Amino acid sequence: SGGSGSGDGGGDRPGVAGETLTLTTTTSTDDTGLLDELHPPFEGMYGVTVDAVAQGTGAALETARAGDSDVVMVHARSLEDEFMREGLGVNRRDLMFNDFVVVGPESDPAGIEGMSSATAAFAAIANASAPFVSRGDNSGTHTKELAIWAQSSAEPGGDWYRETGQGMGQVLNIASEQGGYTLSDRGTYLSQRGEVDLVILVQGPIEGGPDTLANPYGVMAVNPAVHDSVNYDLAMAYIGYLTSPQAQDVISNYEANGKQLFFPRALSEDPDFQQYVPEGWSSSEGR
Amino acid sequence: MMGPGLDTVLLGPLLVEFPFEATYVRSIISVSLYVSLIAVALSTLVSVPVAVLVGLSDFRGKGVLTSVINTGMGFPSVVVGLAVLFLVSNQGPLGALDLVFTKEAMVLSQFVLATPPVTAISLAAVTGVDRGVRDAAHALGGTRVDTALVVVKQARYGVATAVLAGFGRAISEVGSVLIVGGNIAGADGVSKTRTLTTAIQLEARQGRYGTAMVLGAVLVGLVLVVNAVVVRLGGRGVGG
Amino acid sequence: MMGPGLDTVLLGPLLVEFPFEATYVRSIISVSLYVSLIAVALSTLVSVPVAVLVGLSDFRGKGVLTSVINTGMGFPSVVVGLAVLFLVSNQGPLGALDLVFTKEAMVLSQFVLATPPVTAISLAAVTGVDRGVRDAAHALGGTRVDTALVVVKQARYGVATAVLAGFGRAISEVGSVLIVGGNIAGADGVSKTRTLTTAIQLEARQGRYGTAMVLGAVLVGLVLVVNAVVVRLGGRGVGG
Amino acid sequence: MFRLEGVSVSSGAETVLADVSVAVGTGEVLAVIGPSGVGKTTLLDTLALSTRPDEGVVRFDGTAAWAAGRGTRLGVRRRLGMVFQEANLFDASVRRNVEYGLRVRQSWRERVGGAIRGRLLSNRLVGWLRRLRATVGGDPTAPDGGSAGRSTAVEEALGVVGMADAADRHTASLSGGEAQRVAFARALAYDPDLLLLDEPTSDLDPRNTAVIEEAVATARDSGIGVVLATHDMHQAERVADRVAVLLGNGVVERGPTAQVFEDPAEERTRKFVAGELVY
Amino acid sequence: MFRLEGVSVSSGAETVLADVSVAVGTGEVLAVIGPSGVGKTTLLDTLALSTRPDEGVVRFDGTAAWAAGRGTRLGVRRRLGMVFQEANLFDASVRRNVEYGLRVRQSWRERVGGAIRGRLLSNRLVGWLRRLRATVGGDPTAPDGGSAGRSTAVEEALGVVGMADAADRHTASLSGGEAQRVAFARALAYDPDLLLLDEPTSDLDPRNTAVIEEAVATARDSGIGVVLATHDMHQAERVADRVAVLLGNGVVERGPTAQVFEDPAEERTRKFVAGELVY
Ligand SMILES: Nc1ncnc2c1ncn2[C@@H]1O[C@H](COP(=O)(O)OP(=O)(O)OP(=O)(O)O)[C@@H](O)[C@H]1O
Ligand SMILES: Nc1ncnc2c1ncn2[C@@H]1O[C@H](COP(=O)(O)OP(=O)(O)OP(=O)(O)O)[C@@H](O)[C@H]1O
Ligand SMILES: [Mg+2]
Ligand SMILES: [Mg+2]
Repeated sequence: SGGSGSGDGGGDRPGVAGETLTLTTTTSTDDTGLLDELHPPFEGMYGVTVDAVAQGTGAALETARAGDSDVVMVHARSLEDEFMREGLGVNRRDLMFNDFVVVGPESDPAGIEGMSSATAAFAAIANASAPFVSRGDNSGTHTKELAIWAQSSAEPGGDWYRETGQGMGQVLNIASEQGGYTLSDRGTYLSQRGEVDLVILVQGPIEGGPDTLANPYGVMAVNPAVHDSVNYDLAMAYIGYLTSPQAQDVISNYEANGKQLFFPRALSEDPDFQQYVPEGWSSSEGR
Repeated sequence: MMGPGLDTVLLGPLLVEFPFEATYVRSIISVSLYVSLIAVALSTLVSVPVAVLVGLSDFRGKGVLTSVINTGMGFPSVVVGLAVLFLVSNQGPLGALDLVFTKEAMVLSQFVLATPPVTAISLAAVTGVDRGVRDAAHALGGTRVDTALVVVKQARYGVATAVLAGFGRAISEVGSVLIVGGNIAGADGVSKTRTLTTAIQLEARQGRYGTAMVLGAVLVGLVLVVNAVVVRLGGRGVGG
Repeated sequence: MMGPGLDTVLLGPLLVEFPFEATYVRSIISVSLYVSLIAVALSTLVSVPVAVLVGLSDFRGKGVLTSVINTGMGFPSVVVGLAVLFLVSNQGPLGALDLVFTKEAMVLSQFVLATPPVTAISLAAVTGVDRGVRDAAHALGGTRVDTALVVVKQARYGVATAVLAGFGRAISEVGSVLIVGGNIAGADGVSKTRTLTTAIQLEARQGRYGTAMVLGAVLVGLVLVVNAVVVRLGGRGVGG
Repeated sequence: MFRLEGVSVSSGAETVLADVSVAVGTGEVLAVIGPSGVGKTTLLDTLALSTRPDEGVVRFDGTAAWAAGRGTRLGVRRRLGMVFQEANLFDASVRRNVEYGLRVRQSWRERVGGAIRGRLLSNRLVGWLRRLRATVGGDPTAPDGGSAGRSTAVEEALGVVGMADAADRHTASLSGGEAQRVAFARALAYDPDLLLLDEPTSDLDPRNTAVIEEAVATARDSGIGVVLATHDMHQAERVADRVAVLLGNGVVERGPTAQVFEDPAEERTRKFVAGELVY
Repeated sequence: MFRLEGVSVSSGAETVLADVSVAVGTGEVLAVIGPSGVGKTTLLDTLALSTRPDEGVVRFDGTAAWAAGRGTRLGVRRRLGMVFQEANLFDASVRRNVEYGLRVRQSWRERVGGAIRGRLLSNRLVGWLRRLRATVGGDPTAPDGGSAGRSTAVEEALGVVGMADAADRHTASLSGGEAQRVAFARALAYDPDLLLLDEPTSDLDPRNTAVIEEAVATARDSGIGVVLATHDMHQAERVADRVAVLLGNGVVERGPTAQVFEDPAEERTRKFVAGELVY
């Protein structure tokens, strides 16, 4: 394909040993500790180092856009698609998924417990003018939240709707302190369950909830044709590793507080797969 | 986060079309100034007397105390934020006052952060005041307060720098205000506890570096104005 | 994030069982100290001469320059981080040096943050030095450098406070090092660009407030030690 | 009557004064003479309650100052005027310096009022306030008490030392002698009961020295006690009623001026006065 | 030969010196007398190249100092010793103060070496370095050049003013007269060609005054030029070869000492010397 052989080290070196792969990812991915399980086998395999930089979704993509990282792992499908469309990414692969849950105070003033539709739950919260704490930061979670509001009959706004512009952990804290609802990824909620007075009121697909609450993670290499300084070969090797049975096993075995956090997706029977194709190329040459 | 402005295309790192409504920016500025100015005013009220007291007396352990005050200049803001959060959170000792995620809690944490630098720098300034002038203020019939006032006046340039350093620390700080304030803005774009720094951080996390820089420029401009006013007032004070 | 330590039950805000391996904490401390000390050393090398130069001369616009220096004390760290990021990023002017997400980039941003307070506070200290002493240093045959050395020596307490304020700012700062350093630690728990502050922020983000506070205590202890050493050295210097 | 009784003062390991007693009454000038570094300044500082003696009593009209409370000592200090060996002027205008003693003797109410009238308010605002005061029942033409009295005394004290024209100058711009004269005016302005003068004419030419000496004589005649530390033997002869000679760690000789200079009991005194003493 | 030629100096709006010319040769003492605030200190500052005159030339051995480069002026300043009206001592030990002039005249290499030997290195380390130097070919017993010479000169200068015992004291603990004597030693230590003395004995008793005056005479006899600003007419008579009288904005009278004091051309001079001049 178009960018082969333009990796950082060039082709004249015997191997990749000693090289560094820079990964930008979202804080929620890094915070779970999954990467610390995933990376050692890969690093051992090639004698390389993976530098994982946890940023906001937007910043992670922005860093990759500037060519300061070699590979990106995020969970914001619309932004990922845009990144690919602009020709900045190569070889986007579905990696894994978990799900979102709607959490709120045990007293549940809006009465949404057990609802099977997130949109209905949001509408009920809006109707009751019960406090709702929004990430407000264009993260994957925030994007999802806005999508749900858009589908629901209600308009977010007014005194009860608070934008915090913070990470998930902080938002859970604020919701807990203010007796409000929020949309959270399951992993962060589970790891913080002990410290906040919040319970799951609407489940995600993992526990039988609606598919709208699914949270898929993707991984993309930065296009070496745009930034010739990126370590493309190693990025591709990394993506290959992540989507291999070995890494997918690591993902399905990874638990926090006795709960599985992520569900592998790369080895499904119908793998989702996007490839960047330079403009003007015929689609048959894409692979 | 503000409806229409949001999707404005960024033209480049600094060549952005300003994507906010004026109310949003105005309300953020006013929260920033409110919190920082009140916190620094309180810090000054505490720090300058403490600096004078410590600076003018000799006692065992003065060196240790000075080290402790200086150490305060290195308090990590996140830790201060957490400590204040424990204090004001529902279960904390001040829980009943309902201060979590309010401007008042932010004032408290900024106060804790600004006080050490204001004290330490004032202390250095006060220590530099000529001993003879102190003696004169005392011997000519001054009370301890009179002497302290003379000393502060002699050290006014250093004390003003101390206050400005405290103000700089308070208004530029993001770690603690984020934690205790929560960076909350209403859906209508009116800031409740969002400051310029937390707004900048929010933009930066989203990779909207251009707008972050614009807000940063606003912040720096604001600080410049406050500094110019203080230097102006200080300059006038020299004659008196 | 270190495997086994992770699930350690937090007993309370400060009564935590320490959940880190010693290597992890040691490597974080060493990155923190490396970055802050080098940055402050560089700041001092730049700031003190500038402060002396500005402080000892009279020129039009000195007030404005002073205001600008003071304003630097209010630079928001996130903005400084972004600015440095633009500089060192792949496409930036220093892109060829490959500094993104390295300790060197962190030193650069800390340098930018520490320099204004060190300069402003040194300037205040130098300005307070008795005019007669300056004249003596000059009239007795000193070069400009000799005079500057005498002035700095007279103002040593203030200058030491300036350096400590810069160090405090550098080591407690989180916004810019996070952006330019990336808070990177290897899967083996060895920090590459993770500092105490970014580690604290990481813990706080995950709600592990207890461990955040423990790391905060380590940081404060470290600052205290550095301060005590400086005060000690400064104290010894008085006699000479 | 102001006195030191058996006072010992040390600085660091060194004993400066050992078992020193001196007394000065109202309307009397006591000169303290002695070589450089003997302890004249230390003695004056002890009288001014700036230095606390290791032993002995500092007594003012019968009250032991250090045994009494802080308030009593403040009261004592308020009866003192001091001119330091170095001018020790405040970094402010000459007027602010000379006002200082008067200002700190006013109540906070008077001081704030004076400050506002003097500095912050424009004339228009003052006029407005006057009218307001008149409306609520006061007399709008009444003088401003404190502030006006203050400025008269300040002008007078500056007039004595020939510095009346310099009231608005900043002290940093004064020559050595000018600074010394302002320091003298500062100590005089609030009409103290005891004047402590540490080499008050060391930087002055003959004419200005004479002016200061006249002022001292006038003060003495109006019942003020004066302690004058000086190395100028002629000056001591001219203005002092009594002389105390400090040598070593204490007073080796004391008595009426004429006696000490013309017929000293100690050979060392004679040598010192003649400039022959090698110590 | 050092001279001011038609020098005018103003500070702020005020003219302090207008069209003043004075000269002092080697081996000559010039006394500058005049009332408080007339401009004696300003004149000395101008000679010391600390104040740049608005008009006129400051000439050293024919070279106009302000027309020449910075390096030339540094060279000139290195030939000067100055005692200020206020002691202006550095906040350090007496020794460091008196060393200053010598230190700044050494090369950086010597200075760093001296500092290391004097302060940072323990004796053990010095011994070790000596042995090292011996091994690489030097002479281990050779004296340390700069540092040793420095300390001898310092001790000598302090000895002249009777302060040799005080070398290790900090200047903050000195009495007024002690500080003045150290300042004199500081100006003397590096053997200047021109000594500028601004009221150098104002805080000294007769005996110490005599010591300083003797030192001035000795300096003069060894070919050093001296400018002495003083308000002490007797001192001027005792030590000066020539006298310049400053009144108003300039020199109203100059000449050999005896002539100025005994037969002044100006009535004002006579009055000033007698302490009668009211200006
Ligand atoms: N920075 C300044 N600004 C304004 N006026 C000044 C400044 N420095 C000195 N002067 C004025 O210049 C004049 C001369 O001062 P100078 O110190 O030379 O006098 P002097 O002859 O040394 O007097 P003295 O015997 O009192 O020391 C004085 O009137 C003084 O007030
Ligand atoms: N802080 C101090 N530490 C140590 N010694 C001190 C201190 N202050 C004063 N001294 C010493 O005390 C002695 C007396 O000092 P003092 O100033 O009283 O002398 P003085 O008689 O006023 O001398 P002069 O005529 O020189 O002003 C001096 O030897 C001085 O060095
Ligand atoms: Mg004295
Ligand atoms: Mg003078």
